[in-house]
Amino acid sequence: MPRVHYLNATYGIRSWLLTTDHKRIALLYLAVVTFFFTLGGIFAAMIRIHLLTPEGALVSPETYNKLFTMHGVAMVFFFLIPSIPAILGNFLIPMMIGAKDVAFPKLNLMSWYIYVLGGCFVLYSFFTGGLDTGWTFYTPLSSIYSNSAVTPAVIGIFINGFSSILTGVNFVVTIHTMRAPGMTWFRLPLFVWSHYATSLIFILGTPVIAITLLLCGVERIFHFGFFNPAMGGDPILFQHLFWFYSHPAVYIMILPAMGVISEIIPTFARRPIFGYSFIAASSIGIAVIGFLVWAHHMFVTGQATYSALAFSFLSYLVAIPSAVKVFNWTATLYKGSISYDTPMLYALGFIGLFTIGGLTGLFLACLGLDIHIHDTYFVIAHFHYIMVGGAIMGYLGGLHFWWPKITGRLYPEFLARIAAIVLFLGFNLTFFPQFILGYLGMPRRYHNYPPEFQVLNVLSSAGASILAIGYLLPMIYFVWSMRYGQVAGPNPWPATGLEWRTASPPPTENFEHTPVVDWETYDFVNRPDLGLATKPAPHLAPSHEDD
Amino acid sequence: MSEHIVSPTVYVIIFAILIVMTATTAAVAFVDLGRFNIVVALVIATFKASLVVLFFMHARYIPGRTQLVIIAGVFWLAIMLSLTLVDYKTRRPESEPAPALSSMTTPAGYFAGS
Amino acid sequence: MQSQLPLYPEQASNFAASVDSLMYFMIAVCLFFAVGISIAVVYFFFKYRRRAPDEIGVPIHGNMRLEVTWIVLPLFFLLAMFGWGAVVFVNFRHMPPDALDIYVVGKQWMWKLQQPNGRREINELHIPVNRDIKLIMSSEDVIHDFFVPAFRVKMDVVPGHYNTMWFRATKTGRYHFFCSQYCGTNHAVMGGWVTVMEPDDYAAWLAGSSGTGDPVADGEKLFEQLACSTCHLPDGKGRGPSYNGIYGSKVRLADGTTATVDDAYIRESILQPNAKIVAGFQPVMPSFQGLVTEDQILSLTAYIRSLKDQPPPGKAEAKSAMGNR
Amino acid sequence: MHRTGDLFGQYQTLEQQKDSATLGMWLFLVTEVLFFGGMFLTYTINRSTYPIAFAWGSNTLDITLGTVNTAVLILSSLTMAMAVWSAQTDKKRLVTGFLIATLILGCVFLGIKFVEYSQKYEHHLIPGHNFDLSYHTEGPEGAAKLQEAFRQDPGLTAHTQLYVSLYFAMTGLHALHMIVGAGLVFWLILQSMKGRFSRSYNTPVEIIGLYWHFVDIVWIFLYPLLYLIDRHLK
Repeated sequence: MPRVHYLNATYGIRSWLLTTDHKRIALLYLAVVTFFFTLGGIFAAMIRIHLLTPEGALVSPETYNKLFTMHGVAMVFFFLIPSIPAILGNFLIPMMIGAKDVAFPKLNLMSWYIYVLGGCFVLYSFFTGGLDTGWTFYTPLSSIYSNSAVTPAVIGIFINGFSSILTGVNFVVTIHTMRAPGMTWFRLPLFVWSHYATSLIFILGTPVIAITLLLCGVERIFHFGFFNPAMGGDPILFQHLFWFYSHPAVYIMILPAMGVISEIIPTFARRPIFGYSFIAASSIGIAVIGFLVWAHHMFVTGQATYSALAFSFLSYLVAIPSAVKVFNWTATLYKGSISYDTPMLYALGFIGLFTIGGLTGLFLACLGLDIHIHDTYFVIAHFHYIMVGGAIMGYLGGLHFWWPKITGRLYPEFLARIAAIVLFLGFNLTFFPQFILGYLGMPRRYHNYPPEFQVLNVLSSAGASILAIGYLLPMIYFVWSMRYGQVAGPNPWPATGLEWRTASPPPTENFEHTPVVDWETYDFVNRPDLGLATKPAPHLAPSHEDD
Repeated sequence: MSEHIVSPTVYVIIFAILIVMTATTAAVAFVDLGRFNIVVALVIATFKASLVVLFFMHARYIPGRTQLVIIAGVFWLAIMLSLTLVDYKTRRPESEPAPALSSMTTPAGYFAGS
Repeated sequence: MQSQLPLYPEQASNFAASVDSLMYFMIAVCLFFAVGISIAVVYFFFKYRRRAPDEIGVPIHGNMRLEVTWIVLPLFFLLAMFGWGAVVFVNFRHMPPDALDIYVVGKQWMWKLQQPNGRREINELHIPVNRDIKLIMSSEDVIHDFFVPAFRVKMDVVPGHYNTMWFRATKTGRYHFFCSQYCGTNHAVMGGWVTVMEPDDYAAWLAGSSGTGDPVADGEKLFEQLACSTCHLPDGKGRGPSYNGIYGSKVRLADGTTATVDDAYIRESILQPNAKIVAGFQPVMPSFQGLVTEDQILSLTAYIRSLKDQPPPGKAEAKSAMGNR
Repeated sequence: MHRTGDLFGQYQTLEQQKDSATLGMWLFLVTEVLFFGGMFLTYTINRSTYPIAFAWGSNTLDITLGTVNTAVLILSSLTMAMAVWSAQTDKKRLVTGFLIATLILGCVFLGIKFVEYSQKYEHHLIPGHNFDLSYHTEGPEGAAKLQEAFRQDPGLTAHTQLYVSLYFAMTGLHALHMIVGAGLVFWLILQSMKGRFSRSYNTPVEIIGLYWHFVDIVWIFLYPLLYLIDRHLK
């Protein structure tokens, strides 16, 4: 390990809380994001225990409603949205493009403080009366009828929105103006491309949720009637505004994970990614088309038929870029040299689960089917396949992949592989039964249910307990490895990215000298510095082929 | 550093146009043009805003990349307004109040409770 | 009832079969892609496993023809899915001309339904089989959603809007309906049963009411059906007072006076709930005037009378603490 | 990160630094467009549903004050643009002068806004129980007009309150941006008095100028949308 690096360059609590180093800020995020993940996970565990019996095993209806609401708010706004961008994105983007830091380091620190402040408001809401509106805050339930602590919660999410916005601005500017010499747009790692697309959504979508929740809060405080039918307002308008952000927000959560997968697969298949430009373009495509589909959440609100047809059609279009990514990842495995390291297991798990999640999205975009499965457990299963099976698998895969870079030490490989497999199995057992439950007609957000649904609910709860073990394992061995893990060296896998060309952990300024990039990304052939063979193995390429 | 400096004369001319336009839009508002009142008001407002963006904010002289940012902002606003209006403007008249139902929910009806 | 672990709900309406066949089509197409990708991933995973630590793969950067194929080919399937789904949806949203109009009002947390002849029900819907039914729906407070899984139909019930949906039940029987849009505390119990009847039975039902002849049992059933039980919880912690042990006792009223709970008081409380409010409760109960017949009031009174020996809430806790319960 | 003169450590050149700051500000302004956009959408939907109530509500506003305020804000944009020009041409004292003029004009705008708000209070136009439409119906003719409006839209009282709520929400949010802008300009004045801005380093003036102009643009749209609906009715 290097003698001086970003972790020990300065000491003391002040040096962390006042840092402008993007790597330290990433770790600040890691701490708070993990806290919210744990909190949301505890809520989820209580939900699954409660649903073991048809009449509800654990808590009162009021408490159950608060549990699923707080699970959603904690997970969506305070875990999934900031997780990969604010932790891995913050840590890696400047290093991947060869910069010393992001374009606005102080703003970066401010984003973290804004996030923490928003988090405090939301925690205040959770622990003084709770929140029982559902994370979607549908009016007029949230603006008039709910007796829970809605106002601090919407203020918290409003504040938190600015953290996302400023992070997005920071990333876009950084990617535009801070690239090292030779780092052309088409040499950018796909992780950077996907974060560029994510940042576009941050910038263009987040302000709308901010103003929407602000209006909702104002309506609660001053009794304005924008969304209140009794005063002539329209609750459907709230849903339009809400989903204008919240559907693209789904892509905020999944795009960065796709970026992680696009890094892991070529590294552990040791070959260039298949269709680089198509994967890069599909990220931007998802970000753009993702803004045109929001009203597919509203097919059964009485939306006009023409409008429903248009939104359904556009929703199908957004499936194409996602499919392109999956096909290209699969093709990247062809004639690779595939290792079974933990990040690769997560990446392959991601492909499987994201495929199921994505394909079941088509069921929901299908007008005729949505009439039946809208607002049932089918929806729950679908988005958990995307959010947990996709985003969290990507997040954990990325955390394993870059852990040596972040801490300078390796995690215990065997334990990590076990955890990855446990997670995959536990996840499927938890959420697959919910597809069937949904088609059978079990509506979401039910604290009790007719007895015929019990078998599937018990299966789901059983899976959740396995899933919990899968999450606890990495938490334990990551902490363990920070002290006892094997020293990793600058490039343990080895991988081709610029971030692997500096020490692990990196120095505060990332690179001793500003790097000059004169190689193509994901190129293993012309990289003698990696210490690998310079030609493909003979069993892979008996006669030389290249197209 | 190659930065374009706009001369004060241009600024003053733009300012004069903006003031004249403000007076015009206020005056036109008192004339009954039917549904074209709003059209005229918005056209003038857009024109004024464009002048401010192009000259006061130097958008004429900045890199194409930044100009694209501005266009994207306006475009996304247009998406939000237009696609929402698609829903509102194509709703069928049958969603009008049904007489029997409204008599059922009038305050004099049987559910005085809420 | 189907097998122990059914995969789809009963098919009991004109939409059920078409939604299910659409579902099978979607599953088939998606399985084709999912299985194809899985097989490829697993096959490559084992076939191209790393054999030497310093080995690298073949530098293939892409293939234009493949890219175009896997952009265009799925597009056809997607268009088919869209088109088929659109046909079912347009049929669902296009109201048939001579349907039986039923008015539905959602309210936290019960459904009020009204037959064309004015007969009203709560959390129960009786309809004739093989007849187009059109529901005209609105809400008194928050957004609800009327969902009948066996019919494969659902529609949000939005305050300030009047949403309509239609279906034609094809099988007699009793089917669950749910509130499918989260609406607050008792969202999960805001449901009931659709009873699909032969036209003759329906006509008979419309004309009169049916009962078992035992007023206490009828009353208990009504107590559930009319959703009295969502507020008048036995432990006294609901929005209305508990019935346990209340009959014949004296209660303190909100205006400071007292009243004896007898048949007349119960009748008045059902028809004009806000006339005499028990101390400690809010005047939130709706009037059931016109909603219950005199017979039903008698049954309800009989049921409440039957509970007079139950321990009232406060004392019940004391007793259970002593283990006497 | 270390700072060398005007150059922050993460950058290589001053040009890169200015480029980044300008791009960053424009991106932030785009988020502001969509931030206000949510309100404009709410406005559009409500206005197309309740045209009569919106016309009625608009006619309760004081068009003179609104128009004067528009002119004040445009003038402040001019002084702001001149402040940027002064910095670019190294006229250090003019920078301070124009910035002070901008700040004063901004405060005049907020002052007039305050007068308007208090008028609304006196005229019973605050949404709530005391809301009263009859203030603007002088004489029998006005009363007849109000009656006619009620005939066309029986929910006129509630729907006009929607308009007034939107008026307060939109102008309130705009005023909040003005206050933030005034604070930023005040900071610029302090910096400028130290002679910080010159031909080579004027990025803060430039990007705060962008923000100021943007707030002006928002008002350029708010003015016709709020003040100028069916003025011929009166």
